[in-house]
Amino acid sequence: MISGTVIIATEICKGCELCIASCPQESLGLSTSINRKGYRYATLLRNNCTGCVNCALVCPDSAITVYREIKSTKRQSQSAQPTVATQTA
Amino acid sequence: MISGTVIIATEICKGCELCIASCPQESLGLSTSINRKGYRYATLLRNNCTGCVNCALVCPDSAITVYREIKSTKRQSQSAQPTVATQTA
Amino acid sequence: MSTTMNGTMEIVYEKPKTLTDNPTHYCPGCGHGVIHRVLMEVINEMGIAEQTVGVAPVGCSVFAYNYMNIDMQEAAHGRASAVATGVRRVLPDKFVFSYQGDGDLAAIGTGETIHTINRGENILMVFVNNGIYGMTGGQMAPTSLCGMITSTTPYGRDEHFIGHPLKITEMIAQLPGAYYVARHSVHTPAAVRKLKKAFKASFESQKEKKGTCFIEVVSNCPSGWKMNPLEANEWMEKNMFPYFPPGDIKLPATMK
Amino acid sequence: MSTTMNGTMEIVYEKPKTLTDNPTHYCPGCGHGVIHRVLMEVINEMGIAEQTVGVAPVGCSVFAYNYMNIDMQEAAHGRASAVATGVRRVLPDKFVFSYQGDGDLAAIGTGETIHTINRGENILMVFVNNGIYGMTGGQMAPTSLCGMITSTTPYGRDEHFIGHPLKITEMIAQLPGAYYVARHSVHTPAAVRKLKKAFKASFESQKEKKGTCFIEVVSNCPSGWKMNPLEANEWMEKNMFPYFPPGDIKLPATMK
Amino acid sequence: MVQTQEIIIAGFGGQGVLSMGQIISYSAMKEGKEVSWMPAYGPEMRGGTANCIVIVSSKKISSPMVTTFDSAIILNQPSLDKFDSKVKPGGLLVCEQSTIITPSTRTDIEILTIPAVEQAVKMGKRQIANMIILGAFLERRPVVSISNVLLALKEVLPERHHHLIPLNEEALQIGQHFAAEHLQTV
Amino acid sequence: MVQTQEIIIAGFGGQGVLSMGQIISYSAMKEGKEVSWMPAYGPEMRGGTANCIVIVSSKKISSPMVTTFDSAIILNQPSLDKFDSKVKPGGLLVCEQSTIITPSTRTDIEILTIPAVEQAVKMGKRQIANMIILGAFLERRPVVSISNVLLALKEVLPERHHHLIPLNEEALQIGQHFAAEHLQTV
Amino acid sequence: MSTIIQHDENPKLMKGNEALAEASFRAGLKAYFGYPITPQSEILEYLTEQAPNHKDVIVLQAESEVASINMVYGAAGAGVRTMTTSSSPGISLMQEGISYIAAAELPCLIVNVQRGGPGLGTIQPSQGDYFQATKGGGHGDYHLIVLAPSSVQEMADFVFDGFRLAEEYRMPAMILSDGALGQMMEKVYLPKSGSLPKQEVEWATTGKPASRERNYITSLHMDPEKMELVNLHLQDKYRKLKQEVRCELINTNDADIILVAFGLTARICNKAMEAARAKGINVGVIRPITLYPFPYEIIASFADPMRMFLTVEMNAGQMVEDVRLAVNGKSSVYFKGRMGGMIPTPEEILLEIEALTEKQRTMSQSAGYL
Amino acid sequence: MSTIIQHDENPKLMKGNEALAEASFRAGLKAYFGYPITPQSEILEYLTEQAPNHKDVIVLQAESEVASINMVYGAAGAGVRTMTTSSSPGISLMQEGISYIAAAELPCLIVNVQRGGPGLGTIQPSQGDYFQATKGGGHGDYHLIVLAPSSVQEMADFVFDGFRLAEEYRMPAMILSDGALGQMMEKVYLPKSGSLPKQEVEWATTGKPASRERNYITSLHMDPEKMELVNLHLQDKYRKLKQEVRCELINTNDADIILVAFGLTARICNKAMEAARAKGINVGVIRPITLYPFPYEIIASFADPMRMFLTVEMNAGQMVEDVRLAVNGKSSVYFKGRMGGMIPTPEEILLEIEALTEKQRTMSQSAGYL
Ligand SMILES: Cc1ncc(C[n+]2csc(CCOP(=O)(O)OP(=O)(O)O)c2C)c(N)n1
Ligand SMILES: Cc1ncc(C[n+]2csc(CCOP(=O)(O)OP(=O)(O)O)c2C)c(N)n1
Ligand code: SF4
Ligand code: SF4
Ligand code: SF4
Ligand code: SF4
Ligand code: SF4
Ligand code: SF4
Ligand SMILES: [Mg+2]
Ligand SMILES: [Mg+2]
Repeated sequence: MISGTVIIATEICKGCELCIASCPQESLGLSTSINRKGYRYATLLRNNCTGCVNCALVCPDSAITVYREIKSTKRQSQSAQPTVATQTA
Repeated sequence: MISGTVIIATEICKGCELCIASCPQESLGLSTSINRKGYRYATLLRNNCTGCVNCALVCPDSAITVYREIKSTKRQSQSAQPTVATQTA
Repeated sequence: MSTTMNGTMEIVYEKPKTLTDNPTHYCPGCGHGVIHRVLMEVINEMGIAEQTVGVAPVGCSVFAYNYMNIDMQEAAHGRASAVATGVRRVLPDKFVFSYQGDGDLAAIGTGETIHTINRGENILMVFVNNGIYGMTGGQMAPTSLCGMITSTTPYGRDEHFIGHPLKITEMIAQLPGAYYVARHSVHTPAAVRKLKKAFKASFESQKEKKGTCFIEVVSNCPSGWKMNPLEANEWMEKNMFPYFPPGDIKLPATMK
Repeated sequence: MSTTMNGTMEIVYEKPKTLTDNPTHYCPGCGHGVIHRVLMEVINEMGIAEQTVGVAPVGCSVFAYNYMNIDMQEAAHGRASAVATGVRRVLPDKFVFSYQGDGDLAAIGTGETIHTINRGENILMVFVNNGIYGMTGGQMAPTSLCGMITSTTPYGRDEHFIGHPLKITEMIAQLPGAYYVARHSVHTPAAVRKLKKAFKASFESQKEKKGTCFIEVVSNCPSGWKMNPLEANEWMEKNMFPYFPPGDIKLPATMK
Repeated sequence: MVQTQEIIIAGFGGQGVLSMGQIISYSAMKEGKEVSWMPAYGPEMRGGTANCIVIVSSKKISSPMVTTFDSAIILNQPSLDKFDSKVKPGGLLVCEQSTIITPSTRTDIEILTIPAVEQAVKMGKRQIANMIILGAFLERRPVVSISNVLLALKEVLPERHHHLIPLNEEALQIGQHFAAEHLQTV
Repeated sequence: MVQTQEIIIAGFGGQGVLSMGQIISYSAMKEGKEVSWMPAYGPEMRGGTANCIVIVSSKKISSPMVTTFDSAIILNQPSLDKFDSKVKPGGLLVCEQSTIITPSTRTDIEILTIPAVEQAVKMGKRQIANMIILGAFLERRPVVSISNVLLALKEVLPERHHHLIPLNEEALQIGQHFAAEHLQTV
Repeated sequence: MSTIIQHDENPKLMKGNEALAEASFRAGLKAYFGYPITPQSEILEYLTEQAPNHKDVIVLQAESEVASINMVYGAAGAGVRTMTTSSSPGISLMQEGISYIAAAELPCLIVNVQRGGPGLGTIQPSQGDYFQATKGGGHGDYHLIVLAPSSVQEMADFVFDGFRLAEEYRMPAMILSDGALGQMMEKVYLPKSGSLPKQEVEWATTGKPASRERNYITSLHMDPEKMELVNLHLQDKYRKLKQEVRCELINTNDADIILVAFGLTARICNKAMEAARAKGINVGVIRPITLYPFPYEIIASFADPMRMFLTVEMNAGQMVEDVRLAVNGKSSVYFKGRMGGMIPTPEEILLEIEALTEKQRTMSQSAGYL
Repeated sequence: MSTIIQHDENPKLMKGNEALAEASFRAGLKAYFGYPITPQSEILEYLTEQAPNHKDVIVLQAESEVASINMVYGAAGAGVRTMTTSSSPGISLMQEGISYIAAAELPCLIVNVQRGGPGLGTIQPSQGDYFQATKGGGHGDYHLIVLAPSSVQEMADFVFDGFRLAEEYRMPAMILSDGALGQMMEKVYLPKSGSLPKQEVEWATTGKPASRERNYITSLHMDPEKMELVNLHLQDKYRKLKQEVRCELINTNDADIILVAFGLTARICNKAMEAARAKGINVGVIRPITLYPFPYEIIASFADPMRMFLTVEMNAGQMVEDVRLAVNGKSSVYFKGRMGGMIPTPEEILLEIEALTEKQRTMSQSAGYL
């Protein structure tokens, strides 16, 4: 399985949950805390993100950046985790 | 053949000739003289009018009144001529 | 006048009393006059003159109220159907019609036309399509044919520059609010008779609150087309009819 | 941001640089944001940002120019397509799009919409149909469904009183000036991908001066519908799609 | 002294009423005079009538629209009905004969009735009637010279119509003759 | 002397911000005072924020829109960011605790931070939080009496909701308590 | 001249827009046509909400303001009490229709809940459409009766006055309000139903009985002589309308400085006046209630070289021209305005007043030197 | 301030509408959008007729005036010289669009060939849209530069002036003409092409290069503080615009009676003045050429208790208010108007002058008694 991750701009996110519903991996959920706008924001709950981009496609606020592991030419699956997970834009 | 006639309001007529073109009997033509508006007006040229109403139907100025001989119950064709032919409205 | 007649003759056709005696200001041979008369004949014959309110447009027929011997309102350019909506809604049991040219109904009034019909306003809309702005001196109308020379398309309407003639009648026929939609003409006695039936059917359906009846009349504009009336009618048959073919466009089951 | 990343990861999706960094004023979950982004992605990917002029409407997307990082004009309510016509005609070789809501495009702007397309203006018209007037607080739009409760149809839209929802897209598809007409949505990743293709095809055809491309996007208005975004999308699929089915409505041969 | 002629020219569309006015105006402009030409416009023209007001003056012209006239050139009955009373006492009324059913009964103006259509038909070109009328008018009110009218025609007409100029000249002269004769007979 | 309270109430839509203002206004009207209630309207509300300005006075009210306030009742962070500086020196700021991330740092005003949501959840009805806040506010600025608020509720609420009035009363009292305690602890 | 309106005994707390809407039902409205626009959408919303209780009233959302005003034309021509409402940009779109209605002499009520312009502007309160309302934003010489409410109470009451005047003079009336008055809630004693008698509409198009000539509603008169007569008739009517002038005078008699303001701004001026009087400055307020007909004579009667006028408006200076025309050079006239949706504060008006007082003092001193 | 225009050596005989149309080509028009209406349709007709000779110019018949003005908005926003033309009812329909254009600071030229109103009215000449043009028929505080031609020559020349001013001040300009000026033929020396330099349009939306921030054209500013700043900026511009005031003075210095009139009416006043002077009455004429900015100061400089002003207009009295504002009570101001498409005659103006002279005589006599 390709391994990926997302970075969500938590201060941009409005907590609409559309990304959460669209994630085939059920990787996303709402934060328990709120951002300055008062919204609980989307956040990566699990490490099973495949970088499928679904969440980013449906995000109305362009709050999601998606990363995917670079496939070597031989298409070896490396499962290195990125050093960041959720970060404020 | 049913016999009829028409009375054309010569001062209303604008000489458009639409009635003339629509008369199956070719009964109508334009006058040689003009009315006060300056138009040569439509006039009954021959006595073969059947009272078919065609001319009146296409007249844009509602200038034509059509008369037809009253058919007796036995539908005898009487060819009495009306006393008027063309008259100013 | 009939009193001067020989007793053996009877009037088989005369101007309906729903037309006033005012001579029209229309050019010789102009279809507006026939359409006015046919409309007024139907209202006369149905005996509904006392219950009818008409709405005149801005266009050559702007003075319709001078000729139609019924209560009428003169609307702003393009707004006849909005005005008719106002009348219709507050006089729900009267007969209401609007009467508009192609510039009025299909250019400046497009929005009102579509929404009036979409609401299914229970009115008769008479749409006189002569492919030109008659009143203002022969400018291009939305329905001017491709290649047609008008005072604002002196080299012919160029559809690449300004688009094709608009078949608004076919467009509005799609709307659920349109109950009965047909295209007619008045260039022959037979055509006149058909139009009369269409008007009558429209008012009949209005009694039953069926929705909008929309009757396009493809008509001439001898002055704007720079032809004599007979040439104009011929040109119309030859050029307008292929693009705007007369016939029923939306015929309710009850009328079939 | 990617510089902070572990070297083994690459960005596979990020906000296009044709979007500014201004946070949108849209309600959570509102489709406008997605549609903006998809449009800007296409412009970004096609590398035409420098040659594109957009026209924003009056409606919730009135501030589109705050988010789209390209030259834009903000039009009066309903007139985006007239404004786009003005731009298009004087900048014949640029890319021009208009972006309008259903109230803007299909109510007050009906006339401009139809005539712009009838002229075949070589532009992309983006039509966001959320079945309501979002900006002004949830009043009935021409596309509000029968029975739909809005702030001006508090007992549900009554088609007998106010007419049926207007399928303007099907109407305008009839016009010769309409080159490519399709209905899309943005409620799933797949739908978003399709919409992106449609926008791309539209701009491609604009290069070749093919005429008007008209893309309706059936969208949500969580606030106006008084639902949360997920409910709204579900409601949309269940209620809007049967009446406004996504799909191609007029597909030029070259796109088949 | 300021010399001003205020002229109404009226008839049907197609009779050359508007161009008659333009010819006068153009010639007068060429003569260095002030001119204004004002047509009746819009739906007034429905029913085929046409008219224009021409003012020729040695001084700046104030209003191009006046309601009474020094001269009237009338080419049909409705126009006569409308403008007969608008000719100033002592003014001139030129009528085309064949189009008039009920002539003017005024006695305080000069009236010229010209069989222009008849003459034009004789000349083989019905459309030239307006030039005959014009000739007659200019005979009585020489606001511009005939030679300048001819020069004007040359400038205004497209090259391909220049062969018609002699015909126009003839028509103008016929009109002048009628007017001159008429003067003698009155 | 004229007594006037100019109050801003701000938060998200759905928190009962506007109705809180209406309850104050209605009660004040019933007490014979002059009142005005002015909501922020239109697209300002996009993004879910809502606010209203309430003025209660013993005299006619001139402008319903004021830009600085005697009191601010704040139910979310964006509203605090916006209105913190608009409270007049010596004024009152009432905040809902759980919605505030960065509290006000002003020292020239009285600040009350009420855990209204927490209390409301405890009471089993999250929506009642606004009444807790209102109770706290009225404890410190008794522009209307609690008993009149309850009477107002009876008139304003439809019959079928009257059973909620005791709950509202309880909420108001909880709010009053918090405010009173707070006063002692400060 | 005020219409004799009976009011409910108990006040309600209502938005200006809602009070106006409810009052229109009570005033016997028969047909409403309108299009949503902030800050007046509550009117249409209230009317649709309440429509089931008023089965004889048509409440129709039109496709645009252009359609609305022309539907009003149709309904008014059919002889019923009819109204449309909008806010600034929407009212601009109605200008052609309004000119037609005025020319065709149809009574109706138009409400403008003004917002900040020009263009799309803001949705905040403004008085930027004074010229449009009073001088004629449409083409040709016509006028509307223009009433300027300054409270929710007047938002309700002026519906009655507007309809009564419109029908009496057969011309359109306008309520020139603003976003603040429309949106704010205040105490209002609603006018009772039935206090406005039904109009005579023998001219209306309702179907021509054999017993009378046909009625027609038009504004077209191809013959300019005829059109001039129509205009003279209208001007005559406007002259008669002067008897309906309404104006509120507060503390004007001893005033050295008179504030002139309408609508919401007048309330703010009242407060500034009180503050000024508290400081010993003799300030009065004139509040024109009818902006057309404008109270020229009343204002003129206070004009005097020793007095100053300060006109305060939420615009760049519009009514101030009418104030200048009224005083005709006999007093100096100053202006204080806020724009684009900003509301002036009593404090800033007080500052202006103090500056004028200073000026007056210097002037009278220099007069002393003579 | 007049634009330095070079003219053809030889005059042409042209209709005002045609001269204006031809001049617009010569002034570098790039896009025209319009809709037919009498008495201005010749403009669109002339432009379409000549379009093949001007391949770089767009001449598009719009579906309505509303569409026209919004197309102009689009084209102006894209930085090109653009124009629309119409007559009174059509101009009313443009009011919303005009307010937007003014607020968005877009240069363009709008021509109103006025006809008699209100309503559908007549198609005869009128000056009934003075208020609309100068005070703002649309919503909010904005202004147009308004130029009033009085001859076919000026119909042509003012196209150049209009574009130049519009572009210099980034605001819409209007040529306020009338049916007579549009329809009549007169001698005209057409302005030569190329005398109007191309505008700088760094603000235009033509596609954003990477080198600059995006341009956007808007009139929306949700924040009223911001919208007020926009308004203050506009007002500032209008104040600067005063330097462009233009006005024709004829025999004013020794005049006991000054006629004030614009456009066609001013010509008629000149004739009346001549007739009056022939009778020994000292009459002068002031013809405001820019109606906005209005020549208040110039008129004020002639105000004096011994002098009378007579304003003559083809309306019910509109510019006369500005004349009154200018003289500010220092002279008495009278008005003579014709309406609905009627043109005043020099004779009737002379009668008014004589009546005023009589009044002056009695006044100075009674002054003698003191
Ligand atoms: C707002 C406005 N714009 C333009 C006009 C000018 N105008 C009068 S009638 C007309 C068009 C007439 O054409 P059409 O509707 O086809 O009617 P027809 O004369 O051909 O019967 C126009 C553009 C007007 N009166 N009002
Ligand atoms: C002339 C005019 N009329 C009305 C309005 C008020 N208005 C602003 S947006 C809007 C409708 C918005 O609905 P829609 O076009 O569907 O866009 P949405 O907000 O739903 O995206 C209206 C009626 C206006 N600004 N201008
Ligand atoms: S990229 Fe795909 S898998 Fe990863 S969070 Fe987004 S939707 Fe889920
Ligand atoms: S879709 Fe975007 S805005 Fe919505 S919750 Fe996910 S990240 Fe936040
Ligand atoms: S009634 Fe028939 S036959 Fe008689 S003239 Fe008319 S068309 Fe001819
Ligand atoms: S159709 Fe009528 S108007 Fe035409 S020529 Fe015949 S009678 Fe005359
Ligand atoms: S211009 Fe055309 S439409 Fe108008 S009356 Fe003449 S022929 Fe008929
Ligand atoms: S109101 Fe509706 S359309 Fe507007 S931003 Fe909110 S959800 Fe989107
Ligand atoms: Mg037509
Ligand atoms: Mg919408």
